Order: sequence, then structure tokens, then C-alpha cells
Amino acid sequence: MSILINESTRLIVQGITGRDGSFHTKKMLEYGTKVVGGTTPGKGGTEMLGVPVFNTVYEAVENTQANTSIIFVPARFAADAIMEAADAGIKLIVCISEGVPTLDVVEAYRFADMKGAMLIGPNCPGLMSPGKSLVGILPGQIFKKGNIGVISRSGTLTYEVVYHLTANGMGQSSAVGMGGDPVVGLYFRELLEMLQNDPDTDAIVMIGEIGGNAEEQAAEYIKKYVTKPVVGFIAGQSAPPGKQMGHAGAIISSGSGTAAEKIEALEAAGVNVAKEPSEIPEMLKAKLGK
Amino acid sequence: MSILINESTRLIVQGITGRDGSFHTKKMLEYGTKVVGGTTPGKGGTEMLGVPVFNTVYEAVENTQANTSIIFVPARFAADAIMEAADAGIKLIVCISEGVPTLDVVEAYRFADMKGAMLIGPNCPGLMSPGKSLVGILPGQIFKKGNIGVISRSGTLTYEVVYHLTANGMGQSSAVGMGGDPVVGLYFRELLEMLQNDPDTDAIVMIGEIGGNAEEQAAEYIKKYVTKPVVGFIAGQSAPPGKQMGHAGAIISSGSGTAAEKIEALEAAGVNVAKEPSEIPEMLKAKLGK
Amino acid sequence: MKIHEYQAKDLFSSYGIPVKKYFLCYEHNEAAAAYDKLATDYVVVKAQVLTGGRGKAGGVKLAKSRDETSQHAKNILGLTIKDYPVTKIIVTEAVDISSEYYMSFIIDRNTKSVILMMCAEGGVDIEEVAAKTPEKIHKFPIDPLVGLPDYLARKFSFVLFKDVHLVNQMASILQKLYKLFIDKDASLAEINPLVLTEQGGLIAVDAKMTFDDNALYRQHEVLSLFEPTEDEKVEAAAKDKGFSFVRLDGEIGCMVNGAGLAMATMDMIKLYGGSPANFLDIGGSSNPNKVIDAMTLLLKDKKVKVVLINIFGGITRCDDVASGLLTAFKQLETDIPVIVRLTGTNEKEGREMLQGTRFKVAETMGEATRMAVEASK
Amino acid sequence: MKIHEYQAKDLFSSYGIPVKKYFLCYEHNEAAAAYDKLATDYVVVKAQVLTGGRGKAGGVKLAKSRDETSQHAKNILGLTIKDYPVTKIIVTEAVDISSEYYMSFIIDRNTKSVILMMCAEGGVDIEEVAAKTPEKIHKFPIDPLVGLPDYLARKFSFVLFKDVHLVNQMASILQKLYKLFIDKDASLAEINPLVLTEQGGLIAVDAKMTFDDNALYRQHEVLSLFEPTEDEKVEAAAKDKGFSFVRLDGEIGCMVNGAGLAMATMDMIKLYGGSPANFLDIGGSSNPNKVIDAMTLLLKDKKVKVVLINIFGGITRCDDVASGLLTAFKQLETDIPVIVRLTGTNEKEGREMLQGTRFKVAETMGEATRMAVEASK
Repeated sequence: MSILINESTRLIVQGITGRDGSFHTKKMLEYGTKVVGGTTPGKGGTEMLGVPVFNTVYEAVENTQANTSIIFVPARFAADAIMEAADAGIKLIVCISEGVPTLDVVEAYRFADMKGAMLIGPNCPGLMSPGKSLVGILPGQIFKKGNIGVISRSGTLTYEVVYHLTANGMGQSSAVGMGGDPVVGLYFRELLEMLQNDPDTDAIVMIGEIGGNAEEQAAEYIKKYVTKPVVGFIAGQSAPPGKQMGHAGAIISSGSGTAAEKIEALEAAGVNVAKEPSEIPEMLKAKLGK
Repeated sequence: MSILINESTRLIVQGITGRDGSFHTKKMLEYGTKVVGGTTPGKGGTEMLGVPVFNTVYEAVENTQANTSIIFVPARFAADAIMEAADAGIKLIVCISEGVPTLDVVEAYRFADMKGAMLIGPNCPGLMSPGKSLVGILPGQIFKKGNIGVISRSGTLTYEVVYHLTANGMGQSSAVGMGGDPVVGLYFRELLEMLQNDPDTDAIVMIGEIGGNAEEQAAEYIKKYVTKPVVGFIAGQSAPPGKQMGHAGAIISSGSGTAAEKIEALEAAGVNVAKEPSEIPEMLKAKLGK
Repeated sequence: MKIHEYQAKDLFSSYGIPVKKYFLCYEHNEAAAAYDKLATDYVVVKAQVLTGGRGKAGGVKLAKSRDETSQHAKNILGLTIKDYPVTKIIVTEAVDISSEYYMSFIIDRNTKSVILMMCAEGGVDIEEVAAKTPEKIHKFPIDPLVGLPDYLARKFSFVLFKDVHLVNQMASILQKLYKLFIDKDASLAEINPLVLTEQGGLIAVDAKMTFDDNALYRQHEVLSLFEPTEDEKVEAAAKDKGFSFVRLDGEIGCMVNGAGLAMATMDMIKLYGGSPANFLDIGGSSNPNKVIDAMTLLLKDKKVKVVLINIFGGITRCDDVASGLLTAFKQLETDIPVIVRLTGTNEKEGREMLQGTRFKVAETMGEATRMAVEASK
Repeated sequence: MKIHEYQAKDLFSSYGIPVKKYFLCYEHNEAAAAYDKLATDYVVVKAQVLTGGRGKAGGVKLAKSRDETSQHAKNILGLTIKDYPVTKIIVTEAVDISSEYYMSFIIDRNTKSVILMMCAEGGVDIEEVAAKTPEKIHKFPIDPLVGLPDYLARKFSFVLFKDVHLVNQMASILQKLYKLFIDKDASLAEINPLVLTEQGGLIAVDAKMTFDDNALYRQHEVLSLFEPTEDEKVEAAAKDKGFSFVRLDGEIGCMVNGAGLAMATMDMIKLYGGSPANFLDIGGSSNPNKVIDAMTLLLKDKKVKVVLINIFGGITRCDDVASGLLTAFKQLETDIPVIVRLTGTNEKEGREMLQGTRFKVAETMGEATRMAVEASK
């Protein structure tokens, strides 16, 4: 098993003929993802890498029975793309686009929720269920099929952690990059619940960073509901307040959202928090009793 | 039984301290309706006719467990009142106000629907389940408890019909005035379904008028699903095209929405259509085999 | 409320919907001058009247010279189309038509929402298309909480066009017209035809809008465009007094409480071989002043030979209604026959009060109508 | 993006939210003249700086004469508040305070929506209230599809007020501020305090707004108010090149791909006893020009003694990254020590290519950091 995506994931790529869209379509096809279609208004009826292109997501869904979409359109069109996907019946929408205005995300998220669709991102690397499906821009070759679930606010830091896991023989059930913006779709709480319920996940790595209080809320959830071992890592311990560290969501405001607060909350919930990414495999092994 | 309202209807009156609101609150209380509260912003904490007044529908619902509301506010505030009621958890909203802008109704109806609330009206006389509950401005004394369901686009024409029914010893299970505007809430199709399913209703009277094609749609529904006898009446047979006959909804546009079309459709569905209201009791008796 | 084509085009322009330049003219010399000012070969002269069917009535003509423009203008300004005398025309640039389409936003009773209607055949009578080949008309309801974002506008535009440039033009027109519709509380906004020109542009060659009367209180700009007919002035004056009034052709004046009952009364007059002079709903209460106002309105129509008052006493009791009628008629100076039918709460008491007075009292609608029809012959 | 109080008040005014008249001044003589023009007894002189805590820093003073106004202006214009020198002030009419409230709209990560925050205690440090007595702060999420219609604005206003006139005033302020927030893509719109005057009116005595940087492309009016600090100018220039850059105090320059990894690199430097000179995320690819631009940026900071390059080769392979680094440094004239840590796809090949060059190559983040910290001592 895995969460969110697997062998029955049927993916369409919104903005498939763009530079990023076509590049990563190729990567996803190579990984084995069932990319069943793509959209670019006006390019309907053509093909891209052997994949049929449609004018609208509606047509794409009708013709391909897609259930998942990934979005590579420019930031100013991203919210519209999310809403089109949700309205067309897509149930999992992954938005890679970076720099989407926050109020656009607020509206698109609400709309997707009303339509019963789940959103991941925007400004995220997407997600991966090793050996089954890649829906995102994550480097497929560093992953290995296994029983560790990874959820993260960051891209390359996720790769770093996954790299250490794989190097230590610890494969992954699913890895989800949730996105670095203040408002994004699925987050720690929902994903922890999914991983807790996933029979193929034995332990969880959660990678947080400064800003907001999602890690604190995750800690509360873990305390109450998560019985599987959890190891954490929080980036930004040395970040100064009031400065945005790359991710629009990574900012310590008015003394809250600090790494120290998050680490304290997680440790109080029984989560081991690593000082550096390379410690994570050992901590997991200890927790799993291996 | 009855439809929509009965002994467990707990009513609040929105605009209870206004002229119409207070007058009809008195009438409804006299009829035995459980009027449990009312609202007028700024009058919270006072009483009107022994009924507690609240500032908002939220407070009213919280304090009275109301499930139904009736709206007597001026037309320009009516849509806002409908949405407040729906948001506060009211499940049946009856809007008496006349002259509400159509786009306001479109929005309020959509919102109420999203919140799982039913709307009757606007521009309607409300509804009545004789002997149980009156939620509207219908004259209680002309009604009699019985087994005829009455649904109508008109007010006084409904009274006229009910008067004849009662005079002929034929009581009513429920009578609903749906409203005379082009866009209103519950309409023939939904109400026919409720009356068909109501064990205490043995026959149905539907009173239509010119404009739109709701009667034609009702006829189709009756043909397929309604097994109880239905007698109809259509007002406006002599109305000229292009002229609005009082009700904003009663207008023959571009040769469609005529009384002749409606009568034809109803008769094709096995509905007896009366030429004048006074014929209705006899037609019902014949259909009921009495 | 209806407005003229040129007024609708002004609204279109202010929302960025493409229309051709026009000149509004009241006489043929102005039209000739407009031809010169437009500095184009072909112009169209169009009657501006608040009714449809202008083309069939000869109210729309192509002209290819100054003289022809002037001649057409003269002819059209002499027309009366469906009772509307043509008092103004527009002279507008003609377009090179590659193809014609139909589109409109309209309030739909069934879906209880605004719907978009589109058809690949434009410039024709859309109701005929709807009746004969309904599958040619595309209908899309608009969710008021969502409106018409890009993706929907694009989806709908792809129904008519394949070329993405036309799709984008069309999507923009859809979004602007929808915004105009909502902003101004319209009940109809129609472009028929929407023309694709030889040059590849979309342009609204005709423009029709009507507005929700109930919303005019908050639409001052729209209200300023109102040009009531004589009938509409009378109806508006009646509305100010709380009446719904429509003038008809017959001899029996009607005064009824409630729109449905008023329609049923008219119907019964026809059924019994008479002819109603009007539709009049005097609303809920029956206080003497209202009755006086209503009778004054009815008696203005000299064709009225008899008045039929049909009142259902519901919330207001029949005895109160009767005493109101008596009070009112004390102040009215008329000897026209008045039939009164009173039913409802306390009907016997009410009818008794009217016995032996100037009123002829009936018990049922049937009886009252028969009496009125007889008196009108 | 932040704006000044007076700029926020101008926006408030244009949306009909009540504020007191003010004069913007750059020197104390102007402030004295402003006192005369306001023609009132009491005025307030307020520093206009893009940071909080002005009151505690002496940046807000009441004055009751021309001279006092001038003196306060002089003092305040000499202040530096949290590194921001005060270069402008406003002189504004003082209000008779009956009571003070707090209100704001802010984007909330947890509910993924805009929320309204209100508190019956205003003019205080709201974060302190939130920490000590969170129950005093009322929070209401706003559904973006519904917005803030009358009934909701009224509901929320009744939380603070009982008198219906105040409720209506408050509801109107809520609706206008929400509209401003949405129209301008704000991330915060705060009134603290919102004052109920002795005369019974509500007025925004302070005004604070910040805006979403991602939306500035469509907010030209807001963007025109931008007054970047020196640091922000450097950061903006870096952003134009596709970098996320934040200047810090230390000696170890960092160049990392990815924001999370860049933060983790800074953290590890501190953990190992060093001090990072910056946060620098160079983004996805590692083409030579990007590396040259990044090094140029880092070397502008004369405190930088060593550079740590931490690259995870994901989509881009490590051997490609290595050849990019070699090409870039051929063109760079610097002999500063550069530690490179390369991990990911084809890492061995990549590291081999860098052996025997000017780069010190490390395998792990730990090793690289230790080397960098050592070199910085």
C-alpha cells in the first residue's frame, strides 16, 4: 500500500506542453507513472511524448478517466487550474507552481474542498510512492520501496533525508512534499492520519521548518492518535525573526513559529527530533527495535 | 402527517418587531404554531407577544432550538435574512417578503441549498398544515384538517380553492403557497414528491398560472411518479403575451408559458384541470371515487 | 425594464465588449451626416424601438451611400413596429461577416440560476431554433458562488470555437457580459448576432438587455434609461399606490385582491362570454382609500361599463371589507353598476351589510361574473 | 511587503473607513505648521517607520501646543527605532477616547482562510493578550466563496457591541476593511486601536497593512508604496536572478539548492560552532552563470572568510553540477576557500571530478560543515 498515489493513479499534466511540464512528464513516464493525458488550451488533439493533449481538463477526464492531476502552469494561472481540475472531477490535485498569490490559494482550496478534491501544494515538489507512482518533480532514483512514510515542508531537504534512508537500506512507502507556502493543501495532520492508517507504513519521518504552528498541531495529533514511531527534523533553528527563509511560509513572526517551540512540542509528544538529517536512519532503527 | 411543518415545527420570526412581522406572529400564535423566538438586530433581550427577541438568528437558534424561520424583513434585506437563517442551521426558511431582486434570490437559494436548508418563497403566503402549524400569512380559519394536499403559485387563489374544499367537507393535509416570483425555492416537482410520499395525503390540488414551464415539468413528473389523484387549475388563460400579471413570474414570453400549453400538458398526464375553482371539490370526489 | 439597442451597446462598451461605432439620429438629415462621419462604404440603419422583430418589419436596412442612408432613415422613421412608432434610429458601420453566433445570459426558473445560452447559428430567431432544433442550443447554468472564472469561460468558448485566439476572445466577452449582467441586475443580456468578421475579430452586432424591476432601486444608471410607454406610465402610477395594473381591451373593470385571483377573474369573464377591461390586483388590505384610488383608475377608461369587485376575505374579514366599500363609495360620484362578490371569513355578515345598497351582491365567482357580463352587454 | 501607517490610512480613507486627518512631515517646522492647520487643541506626533513598537521607543507623543508639536517632531525625527531611522512623521488630530478595541484580518495557515480577529481590549500588544488570555481574542474564519455579507458582519459586530448603531458602524468597517484586504491582496490589515470616541463614533486611530509579495504583479498601486531598506534591495536584486537571499552576521558564506536544505545548512554551521554569513537558496539547477552570480553576491560581504557549497543532486546529476562549478570558477577571480559537498545522483563521479582542484570536497553535510567552521576561525 501507500498513501494518495499508487498503481491505479491515472495522471493528467496541466500545462503539459510547457518547459517544466514536458520535462517532468518525461521523468514521470520513465518512472512508470500512468500519465494518461495532458492539457494546454488550443493544443487539444495533439500529442506530447505519446500522451494525448486536450483543451480542457473536462475533456481530458472524460477521455482518460484520470483521477489525479499535476499542475505546471505559471503562478498567475495556478488557482484557475486547480479549480478546473476540481470541477472536472479530479480527486487529487498536485500544484507544483511557485509564487501563487495566497488569496488565490485560499479560494482554490475552498473550491476544491467543496468539490471533494484533495490539494497538495502549491510550491511543492509533489509526491512519490516508490515503485508505484511518481507525481511530482522528485528525483526517482534516490527512492527505494519500503515501509517509511516521509512528509515534509521542503523539497531538497526531503531528498537529503530520503537519500540517507535509502543509503541505510530503509525504503519508503510514500513521500509527500507538502509545499513551502503559508497556505497549502494537505498538511501534517491529514497526512499523519493517512500514514497511521496505511498498513505498509511502519514508521514516519516528518520534516518541518520555522513558521506557523503546524508542527505543534501535528505533535498534539501524534500524542493522541499516532502509535507508529515518528522521527522529526526542524529546519531553521538559526534563522533570525522577521526574515523569510526562501519559502514564503518559513518566517518567524512575533516570536512564534520558532524551531525551538516546535522541537519542544514534538519531543513532548514522544517524537525524536534529529539534530542533523544523517541521524535519522539510526533513530528510526532504534525506534523500530532493529 | 403533513409535509414540511407539523407539531414539532419550532419557528422563529425574522423581523418580528416590524408591522407585518408582529401582526402575523400574533395570528400564528393564535393558530397554535410554536413560535419560539424572533429576531430584530438591536432588540435582543426584549420580548414581543411573550416571544423572546434576539439580535441574530444564531442566538435565536442556540437559545430556542428553532428549526424553521419565517421572514418579514423589507425586500432589500430578504436575501441576507435567508442566508443568515441557513448559516445558523435553520432547515426550512419561508420568505414572505415581496419585491426581492431576482439575483439576490438566486444567490440566497444557492447558499441555502449548500447549507442543506429548504427555501419557500419569496413573495409567498407561506404554508399551513391544518390543526398542526401555520407558518405564513394564510387565514387559518378557512382551513380544515383532512387529506387533500394543496400546492400553489398564488395566495388568494389558494384561499379561494381551500375555501371551496372546506365548504365541501374536504379538509387539507398541507397547503403550500410557493410564491409568484420567477425564481423561488421549493416548487411543484419537489412538493409533488413530498405529497406523494405523505401517508395522510390522498389527493392533490395544484394551482398554477401562466409563465415559465414548471407546470409542464410537473406534468412529466406526475406521469412518471404520482399515483395519487391530482386536480389542477391554471390562472391566466385570458392574459395577453408580454404583460406581467401582478406576479413577476406570471408573464407569457415569446409565446411560451401560456395557460393552454400547461393545461394540455397536465391533461396529457392524467390531471383533471378545472375551468373554475368551484369545480375542484366535485372533480376530486369523482377521482377519489366518493 | 427594457432598453434600446444603442443603450445596451453603450453598456457593452463600458465593459469592454466590442461593438461598432454608431450615431443616434432623430431625423434623416442627421443620418446622412452620420454616414459621412463614419467614413465607411457600408452602413446599417436600424430602428430603435423597445420591441423585437425589427428586421422583418423593415426596420433594419443596409445602405452604401449618403443618399441611400438618408432614404432608409426617412422610411424607417415613418414606421410603427408592433404599436411602437419609430422615433429614433442608429446609423452604424456594417461589418464583413464571416460567421454569426448567438449568445445570451438569462435567468432560468428551472435551475434557479443565471444560464449561458449559446448557438452556432446567430442572427436568426433563436426561439424558432429552440423549438425546432433544441439540440443546437447549448445551455450552461452559472453557480452564483463561483461565477465565471477563466476555466469555465474557456470551457464554454471551446463549444463554439477551436482556434485558441477566438476562444480567448470569446471567453473575455463571456466574462465581461456576465459581470455586466450581475452588476446591473439584468434579467436578459443577449448578443444576436455575435459576428466573427472576415478580419478574425468577434463583435456584438446587436445588443439586447432587460432588467429586473425589483432591483431598480439600486440601479440608478439603468433606471435613468427608462422610457416608459403611455401604458407603462399608468402601470407605474398604479404601482406607486400599491396596485398591480394592466390595461386590456374589454368593458368589465375588475378589482380583485391577489394576482392569482385577479387572473382567475379575468379568465372567468372570458369563459362566460364577457371581456375584461383590465387586470387589477389591489393587494392585501381593502381600506376605503385604496378602493377610491382603484375606482378612480378604472373609471378613467371610458370603455368600462360595469365594475366587478372580487374580494376574498382572508386575514381581513368580509364585514370589514364591506364597511370599507360602503365608506369608499360614499365619496365616489359614479352611477356605474358595481357587482361585489365577497367570500371568506364572516362572509354572511359582510354580504348582509351590502344588501339594499347600490352594490349588486353575489355569492360565488360564477354568479358575480354572470351578472357582470350581462350588465356589460 | 509593508507600508507606513499613513499609507494604510490613505487606503482606509479610499474605502470609507473613518480615520482622522493627518499631515505628513519631514521636519519639525512642517509639524508646527500642521498643528496650526489642524486647528485643534490636541495633536499626536507619530513616527512613520516600517516596524512595530513605536510607542515604547518614544515615537508617539501627544502635543497640546504649536511649540510642543515642534519639539516632539524634532525629537522623534532624531530617533532610530529597531534599526529604522525616523525620516518622516505624521501630525494628526487627537481623539477623545471612550474605549479602545482591536481588530484585524489576517491570513490563517490552519483554517487556510482569511480570519477576522477582534478583541475588546485595544491599543495594547495583541500578541501579549493572545499569549496570556487567548480567550479574550475572538477569531472568525471567512469563507472566500461567501465573503462578509451583512448578516455575518452584524453577527461579528455584536460580539463587541450591544448598541445597534455601533453594531452597524462596526459592521460597515468590517465589510470595507475585508473588501480592501481582498482587493489589494493583503496579508494583514489591522486597526489597533479602533477607538470609540466620546462622541459615539468609531475611528481607526492606527492602521497597519502588509501585502502578499506573490501578488504584487497585479497590485500596481500597492507596489508604488514600496520603500525597500538596503537589505531588501539586495534581496530583491537576488530574487531577480532567481535566488532567495537573506544577509546574516557570520563569516561562512553558504550556497545551497533548496530552501529547506539551506536552512538546515545554516543550522548545522551554528551547531558546529560557526556562524553563517547568509541564507542563499540558488534554486533547482546549478548552471555556471548562476554559480558565478551567487559567488559575486557572497563575496560582496567582506566578512565572508569561507564559502560552503551544499548541493543535493536530484533531477540535476552531481557530475553535471561538478562540471558547472569548474566552469564557473574558471571565470571567478577569488582565492577564498571553497568547501563543496555534493550528494545525490552520480555523486561519486561528481566528487571525483572535483578532486585535485581548488575545491575542498566533502562527502557529508557534517564533514563539510566541520571543514567550513574550521576554515572560518
